[in-house]
Amino acid sequence: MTVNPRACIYFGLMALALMAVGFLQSWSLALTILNLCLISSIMALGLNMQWGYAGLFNVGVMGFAALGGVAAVLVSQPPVAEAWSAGGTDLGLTVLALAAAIAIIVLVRRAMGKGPLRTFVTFVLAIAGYGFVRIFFDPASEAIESVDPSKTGYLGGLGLPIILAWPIGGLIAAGAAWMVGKIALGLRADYLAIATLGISEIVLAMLKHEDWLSRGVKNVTGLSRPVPYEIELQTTDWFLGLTESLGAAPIEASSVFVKICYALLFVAVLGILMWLAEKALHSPWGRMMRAIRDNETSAEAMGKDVTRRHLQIFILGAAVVGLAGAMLVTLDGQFTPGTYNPLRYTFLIWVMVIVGGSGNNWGSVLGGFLIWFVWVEAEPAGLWLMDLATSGLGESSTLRAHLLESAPHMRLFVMGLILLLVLRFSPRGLLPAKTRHQ
Amino acid sequence: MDDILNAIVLLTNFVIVPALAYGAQLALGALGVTIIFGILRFANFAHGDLMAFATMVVILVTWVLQDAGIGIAPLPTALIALPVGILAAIAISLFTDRCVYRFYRQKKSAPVIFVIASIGVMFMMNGIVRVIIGPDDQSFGDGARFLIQVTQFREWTGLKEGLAIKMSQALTLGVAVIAVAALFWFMQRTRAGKAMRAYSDNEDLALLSGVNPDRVVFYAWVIAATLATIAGTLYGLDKSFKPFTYFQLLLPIFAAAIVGGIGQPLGAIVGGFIVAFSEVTITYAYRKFLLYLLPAEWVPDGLVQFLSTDYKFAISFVILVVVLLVRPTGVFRGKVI
Amino acid sequence: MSFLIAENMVGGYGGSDILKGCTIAVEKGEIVVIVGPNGAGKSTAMKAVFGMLDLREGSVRLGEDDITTLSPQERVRRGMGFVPQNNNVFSTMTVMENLEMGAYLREDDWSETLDQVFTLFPILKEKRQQDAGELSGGQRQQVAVARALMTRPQVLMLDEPTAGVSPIVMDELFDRIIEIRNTGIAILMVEQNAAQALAIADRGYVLVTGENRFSDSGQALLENDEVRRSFLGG
Amino acid sequence: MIRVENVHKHFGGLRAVDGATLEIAKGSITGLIGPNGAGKTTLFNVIAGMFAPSEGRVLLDGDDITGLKPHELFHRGLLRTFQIAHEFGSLTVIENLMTVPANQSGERLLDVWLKPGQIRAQERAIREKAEEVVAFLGLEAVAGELAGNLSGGQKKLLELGRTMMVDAKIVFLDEVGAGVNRTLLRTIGDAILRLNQERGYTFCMIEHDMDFIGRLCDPVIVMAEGKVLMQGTVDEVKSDERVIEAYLGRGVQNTRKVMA
Amino acid sequence: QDDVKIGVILGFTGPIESLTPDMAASAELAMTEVTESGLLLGGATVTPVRGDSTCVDAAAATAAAERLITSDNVVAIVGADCSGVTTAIAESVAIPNGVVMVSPSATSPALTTITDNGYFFRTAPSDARQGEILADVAMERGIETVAITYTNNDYGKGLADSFAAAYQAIGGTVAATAAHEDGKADYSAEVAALAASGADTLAVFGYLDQGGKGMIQTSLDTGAFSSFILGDGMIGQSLIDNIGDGLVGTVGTVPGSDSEGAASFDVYARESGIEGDGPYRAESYDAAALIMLAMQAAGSADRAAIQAQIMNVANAPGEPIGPGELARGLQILADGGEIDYVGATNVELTDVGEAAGSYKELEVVGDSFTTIQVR
Ligand SMILES: Nc1ncnc2c1ncn2[C@@H]1O[C@H](COP(=O)(O)OP(=O)(O)OP(=O)(O)O)[C@@H](O)[C@H]1O
Ligand SMILES: Nc1ncnc2c1ncn2[C@@H]1O[C@H](COP(=O)(O)OP(=O)(O)OP(=O)(O)O)[C@@H](O)[C@H]1O
Ligand SMILES: [Mg+2]
Ligand SMILES: [Mg+2]
Repeated sequence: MTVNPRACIYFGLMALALMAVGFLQSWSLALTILNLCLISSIMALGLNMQWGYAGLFNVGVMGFAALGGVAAVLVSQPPVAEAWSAGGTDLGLTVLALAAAIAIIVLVRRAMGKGPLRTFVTFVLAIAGYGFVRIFFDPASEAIESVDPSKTGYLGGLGLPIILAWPIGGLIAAGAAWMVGKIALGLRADYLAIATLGISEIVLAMLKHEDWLSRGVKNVTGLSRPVPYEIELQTTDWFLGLTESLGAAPIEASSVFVKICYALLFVAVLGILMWLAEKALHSPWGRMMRAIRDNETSAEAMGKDVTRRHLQIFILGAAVVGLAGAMLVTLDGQFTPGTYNPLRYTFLIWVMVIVGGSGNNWGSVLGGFLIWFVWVEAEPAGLWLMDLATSGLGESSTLRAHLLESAPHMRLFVMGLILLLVLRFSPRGLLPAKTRHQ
Repeated sequence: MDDILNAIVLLTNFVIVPALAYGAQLALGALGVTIIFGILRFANFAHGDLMAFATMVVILVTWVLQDAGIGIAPLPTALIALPVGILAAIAISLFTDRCVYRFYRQKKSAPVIFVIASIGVMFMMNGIVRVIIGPDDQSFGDGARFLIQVTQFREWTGLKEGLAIKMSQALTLGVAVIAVAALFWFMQRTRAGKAMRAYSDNEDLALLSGVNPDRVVFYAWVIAATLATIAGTLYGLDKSFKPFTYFQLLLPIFAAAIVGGIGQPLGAIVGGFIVAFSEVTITYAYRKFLLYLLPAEWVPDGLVQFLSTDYKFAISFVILVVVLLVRPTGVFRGKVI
Repeated sequence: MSFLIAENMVGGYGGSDILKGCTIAVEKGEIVVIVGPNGAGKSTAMKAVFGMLDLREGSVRLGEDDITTLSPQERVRRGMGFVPQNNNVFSTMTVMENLEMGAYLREDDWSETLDQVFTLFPILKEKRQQDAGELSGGQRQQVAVARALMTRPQVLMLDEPTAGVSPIVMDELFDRIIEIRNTGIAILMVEQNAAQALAIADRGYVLVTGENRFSDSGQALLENDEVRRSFLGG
Repeated sequence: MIRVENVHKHFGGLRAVDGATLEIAKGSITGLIGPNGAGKTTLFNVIAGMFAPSEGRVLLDGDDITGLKPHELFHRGLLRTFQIAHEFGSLTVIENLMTVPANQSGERLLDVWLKPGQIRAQERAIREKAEEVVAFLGLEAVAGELAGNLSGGQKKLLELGRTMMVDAKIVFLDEVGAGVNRTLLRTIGDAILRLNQERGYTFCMIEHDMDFIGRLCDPVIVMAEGKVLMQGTVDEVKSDERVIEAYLGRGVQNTRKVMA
Repeated sequence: QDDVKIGVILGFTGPIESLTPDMAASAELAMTEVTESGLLLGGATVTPVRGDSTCVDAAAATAAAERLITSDNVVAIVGADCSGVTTAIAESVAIPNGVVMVSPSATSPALTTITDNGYFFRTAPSDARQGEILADVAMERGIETVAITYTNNDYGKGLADSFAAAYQAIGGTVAATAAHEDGKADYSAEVAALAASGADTLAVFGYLDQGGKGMIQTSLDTGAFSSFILGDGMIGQSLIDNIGDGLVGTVGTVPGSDSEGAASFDVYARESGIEGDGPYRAESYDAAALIMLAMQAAGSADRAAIQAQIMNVANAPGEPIGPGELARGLQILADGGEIDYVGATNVELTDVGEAAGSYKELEVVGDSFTTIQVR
């Protein structure tokens, strides 16, 4: 692989921008931004696999990110013993009932020949099965949710180290992607888009309303961390010794230290993913994926199993997004279903991929960095711009007051402006996918 | 007999009228999206914010008119302000096209680039609207609010159940029907309409037939902006104006456009009603309805609700997905990006 | 001085030049055929003449006017018609609507032209309510030519009009082209069915790697051994 | 080798293929001709698994292959080209060809990550093969060009080239000749003959150029209005009144037609 | 030190963007008041620095907080608003950096038990109590069956849960419950489902310029419900202005007291163009006031010093200080005296640093909310 000078320049500029934040604002802020840039990059990488490699128009990024996020709760929170004893039996029965219902449906379907009758019977059985499962499920969820609802009211998790939630979050998202893919991948471009959008809304509705599982909108806060707590560091001897020898203030140093720990973890994950992704993209596999994206009919005629390949890449991409979702929840220290909205978790990620240059892994990483950076820094920048623009109006002008008041909304404006500018001057993204033109 | 009438009125009041009105609102929005999609071939994410922008202008003008005491009671004053809003929406649409989209058109960029550009426009318009009128709720409706009111209806008919029809609901429905008919006629029958369809089908070949692309693009934006203004204003009259809600409206609008078959005006209308009716009928609790029709002991204790309203959006999307699986390009064979 | 003349065209698609100074001219009431190997730049030259490609050098003149910088739709207005090689029908519009689009700029009554077109391609009359995208390959080709005929041009440019059409239709098409020529229209055509095409051509060009290799009367080219061997498969 | 039994394919009310029955013998080069819209391409699509037939079945070496997916048929050695070229537009010509061979271990992700050596060796072999094909088709000049930028005829050649990348049993060619320079078409014809004789490929080709058909094909099947009109040698077909009426026309006698 | 910066982190963009400008203005009103008095730390000025919590995006909110704390060097924070982002900021920025946060509006019960090292305070009471009070109000008015709708977040859900539990405990019937999402286009489905339950009264726990308003509007339009019970997020003049007569007889509760405090804050705020009776405005003012008074009591703008003094100035003993009287409070503290800040909401912090909370019972009479009694 050759080094792309353009990439070096952009990444260099990005590093400079983060350093500028470090010097002008604070290092702690720079690291906060960096950490989220890293997570955004991973999410963008996942989406890029689906769109950039295979042309799958997935507008359900949010759903997969949320599924990854819920893994953090399910893995790391301590189990709630009372809830298990209150609803555990019924929940077990629910699982059995569900298994039985599915088994019956499968058996009946096997026994019957293809045709409208089979579809109809399946439909009826599915509805009956739904009713049957709810006989056990309703009391279970009710019992669980009534266990001290303001503090728990859910089953809790496995009480394992939260870092395990990352791969598990990826797996959960992959499982969901498998199901979604089985249903929806037959649809074409924009229809797949609306289907995935819808499915992500469904996932979110479930996370918001199935309180027994995730506490729903009551949120789970105070998740455990894979890195030390600042407060503890501030009273730990070796750390105090360290700060003293460096001549740094312990409070600031502790928050910088924690963020560096996170950053190292994230960089490791991103590094591994990038290695795998780059290898894959520049292999015959990547070539096949591009061929499929270009022309499905023809790829099919050339012996490529398009459906399976689409499913494969859809699952892989979703797993990466799920992984990033779990990482994000870990960093936030809380799982709040209300957070997830398409603007932030789907469109913004799309912007990252496109601005970075779809089809190019490095582009996605760059896009993740740049767009997150702008998203955060647009707020003060908007204020500053507004201040500048209205400085001629005089201190007491009501117009100026009104405009300054609305300055936060300039964030959106600035974001849009930057997006349009990048797109204008580099329509295929900052780092366009290499098309080996001679 | 009374029971049956009561049951019908109940269903009409809580299911049919609201779903019709909501469906018509979605349909008007979806028409605008579908026009841009059909002709310029991209999903315009800025449409919701275009609606917000246009409505904002209408509101500002309405306020001025209201202050001056000009009105057309019982119809809302906003209707007089509508033309100004339409002009403003057209102006800003053409302006963005000029500054943003035209460039990509000339470069023949991929549709997704347009989509992303429209997200950029969406962000910017989002900001502008909030800076000018603020993020708050604004009410600007006046004139008669109801065509039929619940209490009036009960008095007239002597039934236990009431029926309400709002002026804004009736207006929306009427306008939606007229708009789609006019659009259909325009696209299928007029020269300009045919030119637009030709352009959307095969741009190069349209040039070779002498179609002036600038003209087509101009018409497309004029129509889309007009529809956006009408949709936004009627929606604002019925509910209230708030920029954030207009942005949120985008999702069901897109769903409606796509389920109907994107690029198809008639599809947008049908899609709007499918989304609206699925939301309302599936989450409606039929207990009271059944109580009128069945002996009390036959009616189950629960609310007789297929699904909780919590899953309202989920269910409308499930229906969408099912429709798409059965008819992969929407009800009226839509286009593919 | 020819009616349509594109002189010394140099240009391409951004990368290296495809056209390297080729010249093409056609007179009113004349059929000119361009032949050449695949990738020689024949289609590119046609696009350049029609203004769908920016030329770095050279000029295009129609009658007395220099039209080098005019847009394609402006050239249509001036009486030029073109059938491209690919993507030459409106696939989501019906056959009838395709033909109507051909007559888009015409103010006069075009029902007579329509009748002529239908006699030429009877299958199209049968399928006039079907979407052009659902037609067979050869039927599409017929729609494409018919659409261009509907414009009633002064110069008609055809890029491989007979690719994929059956022999009987091809013969009729050539007959028809001769008739059109006889009404005083200039016809410029790229063909791979070169033997048949040159047979009806008044003049022919052999284009190789973006340059004119031979230009002569159709008959002379057909009789030229080198041309036959290298380009006409004979 | 291939047997098509009473195949129907209807689009709405339109009977594109309307009860076609035919057989393609092993080792033959069978021509398929017929007026525009006769249903030739549709029949190809049914055989190659793009469409399920409305009725009827297709047998390959005695196995029922009706309803199999195109990629499954590919693995059974059934290849096809498209009338309207279906290149991979953002891949180069060489890459287009290199994509074709089946069972490349480089197309399995785990191998990509774990067995780079094996893949490199395979790639080298495939690339050599692809370069051979490129040279044969005279596409050297554009080997590194994106296939989407090729000229119409070049795309056609690429379409043919793809079938040469693997060892096929039977190849369906849908108008490879349309838009291809006649001199080159002769060379292509030679190649088809060579593949047929040396490697035992069976071909079935749709073509409108009767000279080309005449040089290569025996037998020739004529379709019209979705049905098989007749089957015979080229000369039989050429002299059949019905075929002349519906397809060939009398243009052969036309005064314009100076060339023999 | 003559310029002190205080952060104001609220959701200026996002779902509650229409509530926040007046909240911020109220907090800044207190700051202006203090600056103009010239008494803080011997003449220091106070400058607000705003940050956008977006209400929902924890990542953006922490970044904004990080900027305020580590770059702008604010000494304390008024905020945040929504419980989710508040927790995120507290846990990953404010507490680690030892910065006091006083939230005017995060009412989730979960915040009571957060491990805050004593750095997190709130001037709004936890929702748990309001539910009980509203249940009593309803029952006393003879309402025995209600349908409930709540905004689908931790605030709405928490309040709805506590109301339902308390209401059923004293013999009421909850006929149906349905959540509503804020900022959506249409609420007919929710209203229709709730109406079918047969209840006449709808309890609405939402926001007055969000879905809550939409629910009431739709209910009245279709004649589904004729009377309403409102949570604190629904109380405000604009609701009546927008909806009109239909609301007459509606009851609700809002944190606060009938002290002259609330009334005088309203008057005082209106002078500066703020509708003082809107949700969380008084709480915002009090939050800012508490921080500055604590600063004065500590005699320094040091972050830790402020934290140590908040409780002291908020609670008795000491001279009671109302809204608009900050100058007097500052003076007393400067002279070495003690104060008990009462403020606009009768501030009294429990030992975990949150408002103990008295509630006003309100009823719509004519075209405004009228206080019936304080509980
Ligand atoms: N997808 C489709 N939908 C509807 N009709 C179709 C479709 N595809 C083909 N047809 C119709 O089926 C008939 C046969 O088409 P087909 O493409 O098989 O013809 P063909 O024999 O290959 O002709 P040609 O020589 O012109 O390529 C035509 O009349 C065409 O209009
Ligand atoms: N859009 C494009 N971008 C870049 N290169 C192109 C493009 N279109 C054609 N080319 C290149 O230009 C050269 C000439 O193409 P052109 O289509 O003019 O050939 P042609 O003579 O018409 O061939 P054919 O007979 O096969 O249609 C080819 O080598 C082709 O690769
Ligand atoms: Mg060509
Ligand atoms: Mg065909």
